Amino acid sequence: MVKRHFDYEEKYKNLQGKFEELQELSKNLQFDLTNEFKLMEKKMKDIRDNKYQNLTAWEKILLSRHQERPTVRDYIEFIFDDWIEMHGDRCYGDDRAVIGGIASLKGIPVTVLGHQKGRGTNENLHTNFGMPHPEGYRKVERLILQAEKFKRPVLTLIDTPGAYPGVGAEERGQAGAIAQVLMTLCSLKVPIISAVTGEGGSGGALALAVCDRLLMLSNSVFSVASAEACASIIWKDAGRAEEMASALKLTAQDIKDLGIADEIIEEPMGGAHKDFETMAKKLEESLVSNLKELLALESHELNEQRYKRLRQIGRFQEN
Amino acid sequence: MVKRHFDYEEKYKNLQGKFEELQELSKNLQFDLTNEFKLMEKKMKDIRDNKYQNLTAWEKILLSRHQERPTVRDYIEFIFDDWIEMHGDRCYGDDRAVIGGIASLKGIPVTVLGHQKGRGTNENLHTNFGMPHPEGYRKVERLILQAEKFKRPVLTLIDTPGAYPGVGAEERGQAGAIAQVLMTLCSLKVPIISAVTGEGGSGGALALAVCDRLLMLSNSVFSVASAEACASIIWKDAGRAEEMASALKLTAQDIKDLGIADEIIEEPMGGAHKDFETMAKKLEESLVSNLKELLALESHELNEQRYKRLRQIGRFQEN
Amino acid sequence: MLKSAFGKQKLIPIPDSREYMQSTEKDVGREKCPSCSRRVSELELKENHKVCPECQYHFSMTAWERIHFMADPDTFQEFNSDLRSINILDFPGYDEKLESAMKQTGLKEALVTGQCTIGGYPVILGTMDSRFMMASMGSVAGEKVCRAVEKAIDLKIPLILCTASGGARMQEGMLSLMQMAKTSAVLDRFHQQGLLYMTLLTNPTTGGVSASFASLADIILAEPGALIGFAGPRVIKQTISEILPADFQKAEFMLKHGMVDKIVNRLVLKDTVESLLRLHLGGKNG
Amino acid sequence: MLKSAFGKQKLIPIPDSREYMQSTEKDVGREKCPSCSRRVSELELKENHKVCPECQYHFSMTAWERIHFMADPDTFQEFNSDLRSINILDFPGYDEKLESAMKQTGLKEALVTGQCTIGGYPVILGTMDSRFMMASMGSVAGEKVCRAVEKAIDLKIPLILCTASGGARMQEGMLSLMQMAKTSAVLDRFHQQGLLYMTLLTNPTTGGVSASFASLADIILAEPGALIGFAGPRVIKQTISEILPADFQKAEFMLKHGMVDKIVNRLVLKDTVESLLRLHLGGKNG
Ligand SMILES: [Zn+2]
Ligand SMILES: [Zn+2]
Repeated sequence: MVKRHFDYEEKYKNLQGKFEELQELSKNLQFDLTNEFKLMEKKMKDIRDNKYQNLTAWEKILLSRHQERPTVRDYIEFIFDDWIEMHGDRCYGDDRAVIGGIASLKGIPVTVLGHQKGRGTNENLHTNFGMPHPEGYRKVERLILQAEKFKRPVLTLIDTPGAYPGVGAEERGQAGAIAQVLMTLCSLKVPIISAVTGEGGSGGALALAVCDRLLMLSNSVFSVASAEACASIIWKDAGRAEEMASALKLTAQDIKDLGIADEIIEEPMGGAHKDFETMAKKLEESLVSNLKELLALESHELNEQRYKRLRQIGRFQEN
Repeated sequence: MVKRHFDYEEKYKNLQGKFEELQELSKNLQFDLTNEFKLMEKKMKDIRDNKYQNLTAWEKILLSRHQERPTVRDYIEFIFDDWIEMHGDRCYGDDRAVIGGIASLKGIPVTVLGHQKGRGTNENLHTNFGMPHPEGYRKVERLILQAEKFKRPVLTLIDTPGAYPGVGAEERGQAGAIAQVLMTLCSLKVPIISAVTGEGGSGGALALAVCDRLLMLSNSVFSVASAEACASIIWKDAGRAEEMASALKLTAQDIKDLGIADEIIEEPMGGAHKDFETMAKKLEESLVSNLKELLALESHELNEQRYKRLRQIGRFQEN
Repeated sequence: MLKSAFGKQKLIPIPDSREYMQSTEKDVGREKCPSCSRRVSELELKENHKVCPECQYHFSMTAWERIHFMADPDTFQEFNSDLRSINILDFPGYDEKLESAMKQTGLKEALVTGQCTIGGYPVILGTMDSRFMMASMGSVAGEKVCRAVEKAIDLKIPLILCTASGGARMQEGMLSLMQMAKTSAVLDRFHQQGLLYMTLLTNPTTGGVSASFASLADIILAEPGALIGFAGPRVIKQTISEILPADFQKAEFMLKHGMVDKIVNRLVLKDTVESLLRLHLGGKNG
Repeated sequence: MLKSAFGKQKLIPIPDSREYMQSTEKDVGREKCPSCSRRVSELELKENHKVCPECQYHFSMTAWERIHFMADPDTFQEFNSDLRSINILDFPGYDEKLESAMKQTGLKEALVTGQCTIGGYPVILGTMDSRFMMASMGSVAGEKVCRAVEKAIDLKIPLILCTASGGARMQEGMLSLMQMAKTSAVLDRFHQQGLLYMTLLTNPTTGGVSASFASLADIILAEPGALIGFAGPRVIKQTISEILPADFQKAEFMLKHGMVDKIVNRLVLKDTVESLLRLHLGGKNG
């Protein structure tokens, strides 16, 4: 059975609880074990540090989906000033799995877009677990074209299991809506920075990740399809998802090694949710410094660079 | 009670039937009334001709809605070569109340669009009586942008009671869809010729009538809203529709006098359906000659001319 | 959201100008809120920008009330105040209707346009007054929209139109329908300049106005509860003889269906508009 | 419509080239029509362009069958036939799968691209072969699409891609997903040149291919009955556990929902494509 939940922290907490009980008890009995406890504490911390520096791909998937993980709206509200959310695709609906609007980043007006997962069942029903319908992508399309009109950089935050696979989504043209956003992002004359803050799932994530700089939080993942789906399709065995997770090369480090991600933003010990403020500040810093670099370029240079960046992706043999 | 059906032809046919019976009878009884009959026949024709040259606005409305009146598809299939119909708005659906596609007019590739009414109940249910939903206007939007990409002139044929007033139409943004088409037509860099072949009803008709040349068949009408609706709203009495029809100035001649229509194409005696081929050929000739004139202009001249044409519409007092 | 936005709210002083007094002549007495039935004193209403203190129902504002509410004090300069409708079609009763509308409202037409600053930012502002023949759009409204747009292009400043309309002015026949095309044509040129256009859809925005300039903005705001749509609900009920959804064609319905960027409570409207201007124009007064 | 179009139909001669023979090696025997269950002889099928004479079911064409069907005889010149996938991620079993697909199909990849004429008009033509690992898109398919697009830009001629795909090639991980962005990027440049791009969606066109280059054409044609969509029907059934509409994700369903310009019976396909080329390029061979 595949582990569905990242429970290392719970186990660690149990261990530490016991350790504290032991300390308490020894104090009461007036056993002076101060030095031993110090050594033990250090060792425990080392082991934990080591664990977090060596998470498996599957563990990172679980962390990236952790229910306490900050959502895109959390980051937006922390990082940006004057955030004004905009709604609707002007055509069919307002998709709450994708949020977008205008805001200011250190005084620079930007258009911000991102997948919105919820916390808890109610919120997740509201946001459809961050899985957009076509109207979500059409909202993105509308807002990025508007960003271009007003020469505003586009920042996207990615956190989705993927585009929603449902009858309504197919009826309203999920494929075409994603394709159109991909092409429009390629054409934009303004800087685009994307950051994978959680789960980067398939084409539904990619539709917000065509950019000039791709940042990834260190426990975030980006995958062609979910490890579960790949295991089920290729190996006809969803139970081998953990093994598949490693085979797919979907961790931030893997994606950077493949030349697709540009920068990894280190998460706090235990994951982004353990110290949201530090995490958000680091993300903000990276967005600001990357944006400043990109703003120094002429728009045609920028567009040409993005084109080259995309055009060269892929490995094959020729002869 | 307002007359709902143009029944002049039926009455005339009755009269002529009686006249023929009389002729037959007189022949059988060997009454030689040849000269008298000739005179009577000429008089009858004169009276009929006179009637058709003096139809009231309401009679023209009834003729423009006549169930035998040629539909837009009839004209398209007669006039154009290589007609290939295109479907869909790429977003929600394919509206059968608006048809569009590519065709050749005397060797010139053109994009053709029009409202499609049906003949009879089944066809009318299929085409929703020529009343488009937002997806119809979005199909138009898509096809005119494509026409511009390929530098193809746009020809539109107008025949609709208006945009459909329904829950789905409102949900999917009827107002915005029409507004967007209006603006896109204003922006196009290719020639646009519109012809009202039947009923030009309200904003739903106007959305296909922003053009460089507006042609109107002589019994067609173009109105801000249906005479029935106007009578009901302004006079709280739908029964006064006939009177309202005259007040609204909606006949081809009225529209030309107001400086909105450019050309009236005379219909055959009794209306376009009495001699479809002649009618279609006249429309074709007018389309061809107008198109040739417009193709002689540079695209910026063309666009500037269209802008001026629209900008000057309206009458007011200023001092 | 509303709560935190309330926190930032500043009180907007309402100057005692002649036009404003004219438009709120019933300053004594109480009005019954159509939503919660509470009887609100005129003074209370005025102080709360015509929002019911009980249920947040947004009463209609007249064109000048809206201007005094939106514009920085004493900055509004009206354009084309002398433009007047003529009865070009000799339409029975039109002259009388115009006259009575003018008398009732003190306006010459259903649309007032001009230049002002909002939060220090120079803008072109237009407001519509539904008391004037249901703010139907005829030649004058169309022409005033176009001139306002052209002024915004000239000055390279944002355009804000607060809409309310029952549709086209039937008494002007096709001339009124064509105003939809005419206003769309100038807005096409406006957008080509990369300038900002915002609309605020207020109750009701329907027909030819909703199907032209009201829908062609970069940012479409709406007041809570405003009726927004193309066809009027009465016409639709006649056509389909079905029961309409409870919130049908309300601003909230339109937001859900993707047609509106944001519903803004009037009590935070000026703040929101100022933020949007700042985000599009850079630092204050810049 | 079909009837009148049939009238114009010309027979398309199928040359006996080596590749073509290879791809139809089971020339003897009969195939059972999956739609009407009739057993159709291979010869009959071949003569009818693999359309069931009984019920018009469109059997899949291989990449080369499609090329021989679409291209004017002896005009097709293949591009980049030496491009081959590598197992960059060391993905377990990928090498073996590639090898067996190559053996089964005689192809090096699921996509064949090249230049030819159709009705005398020079075009770039690409066809996909679902026998090759479900025609999933990896680095090679993405690269071949890009080079084909670039060639069409160079030569300023139309591009026609006949798609069939199960989606992204998972064995290449993110490199395969990124091919969606890469092909979209070159197509953006293509469209900026004002050139004509048509796709023919054949059974099945799903996943990353449908959500990138397949949907980015000026004109989207589809074969009758072809499965077209983003998510596979199996995944959707799992997700929603509802009964799917009868024609769900079929070409006819997609047409009704506005995603496809036209469904074209294979027996009139070449005529239709020629008409479209003529309408975009002017007189024949012009
Ligand atoms: Zn109240
Ligand atoms: Zn069969």
